Amino acid sequence: MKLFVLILNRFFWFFPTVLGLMIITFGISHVIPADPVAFLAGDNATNEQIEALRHQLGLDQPLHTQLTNYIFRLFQGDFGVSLYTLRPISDDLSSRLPATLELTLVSVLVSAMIGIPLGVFSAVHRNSALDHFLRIFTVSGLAMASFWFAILLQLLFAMEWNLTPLQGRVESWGPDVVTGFFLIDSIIAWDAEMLWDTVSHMFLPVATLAYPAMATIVRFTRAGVLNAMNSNYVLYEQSMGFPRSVIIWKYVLRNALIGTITQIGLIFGVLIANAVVVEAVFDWPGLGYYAVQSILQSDYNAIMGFTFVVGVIFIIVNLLVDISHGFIDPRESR
Amino acid sequence: MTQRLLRTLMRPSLKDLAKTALLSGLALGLAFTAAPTHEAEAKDKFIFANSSAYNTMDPQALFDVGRVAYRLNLYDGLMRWLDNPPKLNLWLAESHKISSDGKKYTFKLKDAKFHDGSPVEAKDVVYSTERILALKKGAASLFVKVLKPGTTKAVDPKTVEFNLVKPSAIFLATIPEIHIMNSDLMKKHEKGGDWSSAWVSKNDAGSGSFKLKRYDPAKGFLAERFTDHFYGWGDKYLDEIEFRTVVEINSRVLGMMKGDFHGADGYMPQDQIKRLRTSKNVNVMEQESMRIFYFIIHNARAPMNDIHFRKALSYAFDYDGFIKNILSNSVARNPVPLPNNIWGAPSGVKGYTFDLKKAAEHLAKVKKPIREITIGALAGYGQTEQAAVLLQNALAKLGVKSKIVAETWPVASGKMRNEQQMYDLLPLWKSTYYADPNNWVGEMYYSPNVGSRNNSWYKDAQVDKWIAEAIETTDRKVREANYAKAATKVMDDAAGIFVYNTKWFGPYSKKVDGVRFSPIGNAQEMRWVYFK
Amino acid sequence: MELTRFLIKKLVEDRVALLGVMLIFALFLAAFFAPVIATFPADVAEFHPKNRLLPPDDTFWFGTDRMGSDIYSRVLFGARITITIAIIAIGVSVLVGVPVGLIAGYYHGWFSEMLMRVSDIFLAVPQIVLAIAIAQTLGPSIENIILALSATYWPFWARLVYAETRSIQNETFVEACIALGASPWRIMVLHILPNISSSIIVRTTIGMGGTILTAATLGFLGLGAPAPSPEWGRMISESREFLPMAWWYATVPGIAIFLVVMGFNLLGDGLRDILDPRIRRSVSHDD
Amino acid sequence: MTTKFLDVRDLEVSFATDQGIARVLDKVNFSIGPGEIVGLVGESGCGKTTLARTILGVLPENSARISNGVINFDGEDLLQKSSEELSANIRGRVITFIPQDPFTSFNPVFTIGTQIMELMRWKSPRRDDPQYVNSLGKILNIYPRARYKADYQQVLEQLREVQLPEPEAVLAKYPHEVSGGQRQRLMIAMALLPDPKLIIADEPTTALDVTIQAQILKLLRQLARDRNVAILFTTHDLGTTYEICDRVTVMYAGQEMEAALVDGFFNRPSHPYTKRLLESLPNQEHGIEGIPGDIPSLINAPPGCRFHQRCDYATGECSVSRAASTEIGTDHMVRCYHPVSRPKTQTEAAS
Repeated sequence: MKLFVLILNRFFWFFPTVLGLMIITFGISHVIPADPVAFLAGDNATNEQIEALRHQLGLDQPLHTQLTNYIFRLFQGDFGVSLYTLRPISDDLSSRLPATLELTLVSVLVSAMIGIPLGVFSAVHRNSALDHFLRIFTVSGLAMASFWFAILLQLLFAMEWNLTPLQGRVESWGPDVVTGFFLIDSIIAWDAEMLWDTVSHMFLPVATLAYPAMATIVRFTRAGVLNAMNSNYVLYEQSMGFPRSVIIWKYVLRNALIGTITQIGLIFGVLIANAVVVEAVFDWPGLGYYAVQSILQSDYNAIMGFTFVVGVIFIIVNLLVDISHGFIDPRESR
Repeated sequence: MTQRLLRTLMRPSLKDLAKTALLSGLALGLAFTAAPTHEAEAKDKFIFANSSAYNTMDPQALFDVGRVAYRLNLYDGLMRWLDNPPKLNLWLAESHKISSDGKKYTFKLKDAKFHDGSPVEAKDVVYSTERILALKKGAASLFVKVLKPGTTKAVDPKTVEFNLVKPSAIFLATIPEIHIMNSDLMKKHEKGGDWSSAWVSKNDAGSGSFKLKRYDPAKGFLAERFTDHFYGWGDKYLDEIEFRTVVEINSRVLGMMKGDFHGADGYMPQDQIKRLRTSKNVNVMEQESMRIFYFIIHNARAPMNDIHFRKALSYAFDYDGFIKNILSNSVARNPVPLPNNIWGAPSGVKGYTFDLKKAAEHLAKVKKPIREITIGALAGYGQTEQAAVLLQNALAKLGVKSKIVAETWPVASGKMRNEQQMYDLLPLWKSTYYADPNNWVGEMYYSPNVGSRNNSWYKDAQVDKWIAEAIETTDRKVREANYAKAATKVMDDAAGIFVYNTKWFGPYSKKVDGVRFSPIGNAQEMRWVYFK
Repeated sequence: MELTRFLIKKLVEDRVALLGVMLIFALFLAAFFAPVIATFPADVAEFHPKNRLLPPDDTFWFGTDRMGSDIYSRVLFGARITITIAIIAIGVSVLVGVPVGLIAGYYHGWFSEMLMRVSDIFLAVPQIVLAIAIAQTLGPSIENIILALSATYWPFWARLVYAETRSIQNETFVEACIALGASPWRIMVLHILPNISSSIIVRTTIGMGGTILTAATLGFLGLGAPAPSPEWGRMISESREFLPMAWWYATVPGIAIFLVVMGFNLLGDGLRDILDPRIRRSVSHDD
Repeated sequence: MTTKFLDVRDLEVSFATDQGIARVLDKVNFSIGPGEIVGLVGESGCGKTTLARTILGVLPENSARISNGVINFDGEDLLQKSSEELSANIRGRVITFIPQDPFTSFNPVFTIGTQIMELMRWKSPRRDDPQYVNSLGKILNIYPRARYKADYQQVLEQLREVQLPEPEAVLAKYPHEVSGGQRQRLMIAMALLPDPKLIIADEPTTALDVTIQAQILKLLRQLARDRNVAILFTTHDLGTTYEICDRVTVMYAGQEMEAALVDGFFNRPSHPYTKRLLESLPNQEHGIEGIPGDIPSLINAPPGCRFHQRCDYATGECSVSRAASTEIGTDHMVRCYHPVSRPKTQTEAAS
């Protein structure tokens, strides 16, 4: 029951939050210094034309009317047109979303699959050399500016040693889009070369994104495991001669992971944000790359669209985290 | 209760999931060892790494050299600029006639097909012209003053006539910028009087040498040879061309050196050119371009409205330091608002030198106090920043305060058209849109253009007279003389700080041949290129 | 104040945290004495195209940049910008966030609810993204970066203070004060605030690191101080077109950022272990 | 006297603490006969839990040190065994454990069923029964289906035996969903399932409220009797000891003082400490504040008998060395130079 209440409550707050987000983006996009309409109208537009366009875009109406229109349009998935290409922004965003999701999801997976075991190890062998090394390793992971780290990786792996591709998502056009996730699509297309191409292009960006994420996961897992290992049930399980490996990897880990899972959820959101820079460095054709392009073109509509979409993703992720937390931890749901 | 039920329901399914995942993983592993792999394409595919993104495929939306490729390769104009120094050739047009009063231009069309097989006819030319005038984007600025909507007529399917408001010596030179679009096709996709902008921004309505096969704003475009192109094909040609957006310069360079790319943009920093020269795959072509780098000065605003201050500015820029050191001699000093290598450029003018003493003398004559000067710069264009910084450095030595504002091109171009918002100074390039002296001094310092292409609010009756005359008459001698005079006058007035004329260093794969450079196309017209 | 004395004592014991303190100290030294310790202090605004992009040697310890300026000197002056941004941005965030949190935590009612919702909405968007949006619309400049950062970071403190206030509100000493008829402000400022100060300190320290990273990122994206400012993020983005030849150009500012953020993180962790018993029990339970 | 099938000799365990080395077990002797229920009595901190954990071999690795002694169990010295061997063949198989606190001793995020079947997976009596072992299963180390079924049946029976209503339902539940009493019954069930020779019950009822305590204890005693399982039962509660134990050993500050059959212990206590303990019975759960002075710190504790500072009978030698454990009656050992009530020995009676 409790769980349902939780879920309901979360859903109840979902829409107000999104609404607030809309208001923020609207607010920001209406204090812009330059006049988007003038730019939209083109280099040689006369003032009459600009005014006409302004009217057509409804930008001459009082703010509150504009706001309501803005909100209605957003709810219909209409983000307006790019000031630069005049294409609907929703198209641009939706075509780029998979690239970003694929990148971030893979990074989360990688960081979890490496970070959790490492976290457990450093807890089990705490104060060992490994543990101390990991502490330094994680702390540096959290202090690294991702764009700098990305550049270093490029400098070494792509430029000096020429081991990985320098940038991009695939060498040419990628597999025929079914899901938009190239890993999956290239498998569907049954094309080994394409798959490898996709994977090899992922190494550096994923490494860049996964490193700090992994650092966080290691820290949380370690803390969680230490907590659990000092608990009575572990003492009991030992006293009843459960195999050590079973105790640690099954019984301790599950408890430790409750905290970690929550983190992973939050990390996912953070990764999508970091993707902005990382994609920019690696020319990864995702949302972040689009955002940076839009920045260079002062394409306000596009930037606001991006902000909004990322915000919504972020909100949804947090929603899922809360709910999944309720599922993982039986105590949550009495 | 419920969620426990759920969990118990989920538990086995999860297990199965894990199992299946594992198995399928193994299966894939095995399968891929057997899976088919691409055999290298038999087709000749030329891959060009471009620095800027192809945000649109609409040939009339943009008018920049950086992304000229899709316009040149997917579309044709009635005429076309070729080679360096550029020559104007008939292209879709078979012949052209200019009426004695210089106001009626009549073109006869060759037999040409659009990519969908339909013939290229006069009505398409009319449509394309009207579209430019209506949308007022891209190259429109060249035509709005000389052509009025509805005045362009299709005499018969093969004959089209333009009726100019007033004679214009440069009209012919701008004709290549009218890219002919397939009017029937376009009208099919028209939505709410948008002249099919939405549709054509992703699709191809042209008759050009290549037809669009694939387009992704995030990636670039891929086009295949259009076998029925009116110009016909020799025995050497490319089957496919791909223009890929590779923003990161290192990726372009590395790609070239590895041989992944066959061509890249020709205006890279010298450090990278040096690197390219070391590669065995790359052959760096060198051509004197027509792309001058200069500071716009806001001539209408104090203190820049004082010629002494402007002269001080012109003496305060470290030309040598910039050209020799920062650009390591990859460009040539160009003291006037005309590229040295275009006809009409005044010969033997020394221009200004970096001389802080002279600068100080002029500055002494300027009414004090001198306020802080705003120097603009284009975000993302390192060179403009470095130039601005260098000038700021010298001004500081002269005791003139200045601050630098780096803004994106759209913002800057917006401000350039507004006398109040325009920066005091702004360094940027003026490329070749049409190879005629008027493209530079005529656009940049002709008072009727104030606010559009004359962004320095420079108004000089004499210069205006010369240029007006040069636009009206078709007498080459007169024009040559006038532009020379105008250019010199502008320089004497120090209406801008004229720095250099670009050299073009085109990196191309050693495998290809036939690259044909023209300042307008930057060698991005691929119909001439072939693999050895 | 005994808290500070206690802190100093603990910090000296905790070697890792001490390292953090030293790194931060170094940053401040660099900032204050930049003109003195810089080998070419003028190079922040002085350029020598002739010695452009020189590799590190004994004159130019960290090499020179695209304008021929000494990178070592510029990095030192960069520290000033970094500090200014971080301190002002965090300062504003704290000055806004803490009162909001206090009020929302102390009073129960729709107003508090609303305050918290607003901060939640801000927290609903990744900081960096919101900061980008704001900085971009306001145009590139240090001031705008600070503004963007403050606008996006204050909710962290609001949330924290809110939670802490709610948790200690029912403790006897607070109730006692209320019983004694002390004014709400008095209670909040003199009784609640001191008791939650430790968590605020921890959050602020760690926040510093985060802010510096975000600021550098904005600089890297060209939303920060315009040329020729020696802002670290901008230096790195400048360097990109000269890689791999001018490797030092990108490396040095990067290391600077890394060390500083590292410093704040280490100190933050140390402080957390010292000040927050809850976490101390779990995180550092090393017998 | 009965054969000692658990026999602890001169066991010495010390803990490293910030203040110094604490000798928590000081040359402790202790034994249990087969099927015997022995109470290990003492105030909290007297080392009884440590003794239990030492026998199980689950002392905290990084702080505890066993400096001396033997733990003879069925003829082998447990201290000589590797921890792997202990956890594989001793713990949970021949020696099982009932924890003090049933509330926190279950893993909160697994169903009770999962945890019990985990136990059975490793510790089921059928574990090595050839009819359930299949070679592939051994290699892949999976739980043979057939054995699982059999074990599951056993679990159900066992749960009924400990009087848990609707066992299946209980197995599907999470620990927090059942009452404390039920949890402790589960613990007992789990202790019995591997059908061990010895159960170590560490204050199994202190966490429960009094009414339930009695039931649980009776249940435990009865089940142990039926299967002839020995129980080591640590408690500070003399009352419960009297109810369920056959024999009692009293500890004080890490030293065993007296060991006797229940009747001998309660009727003829002969160690001064025991005597005082029994006298303070009404409020014994608060220890023996009747006695002047308090428990000596175990860190560099005085040599000799650790009670001597509070002992009225103490003489010089008490502070120097501990008396050897002397038998002063049938199966009644005491370690004191001055036993209080010495009953007549046979010889004295004869003359």
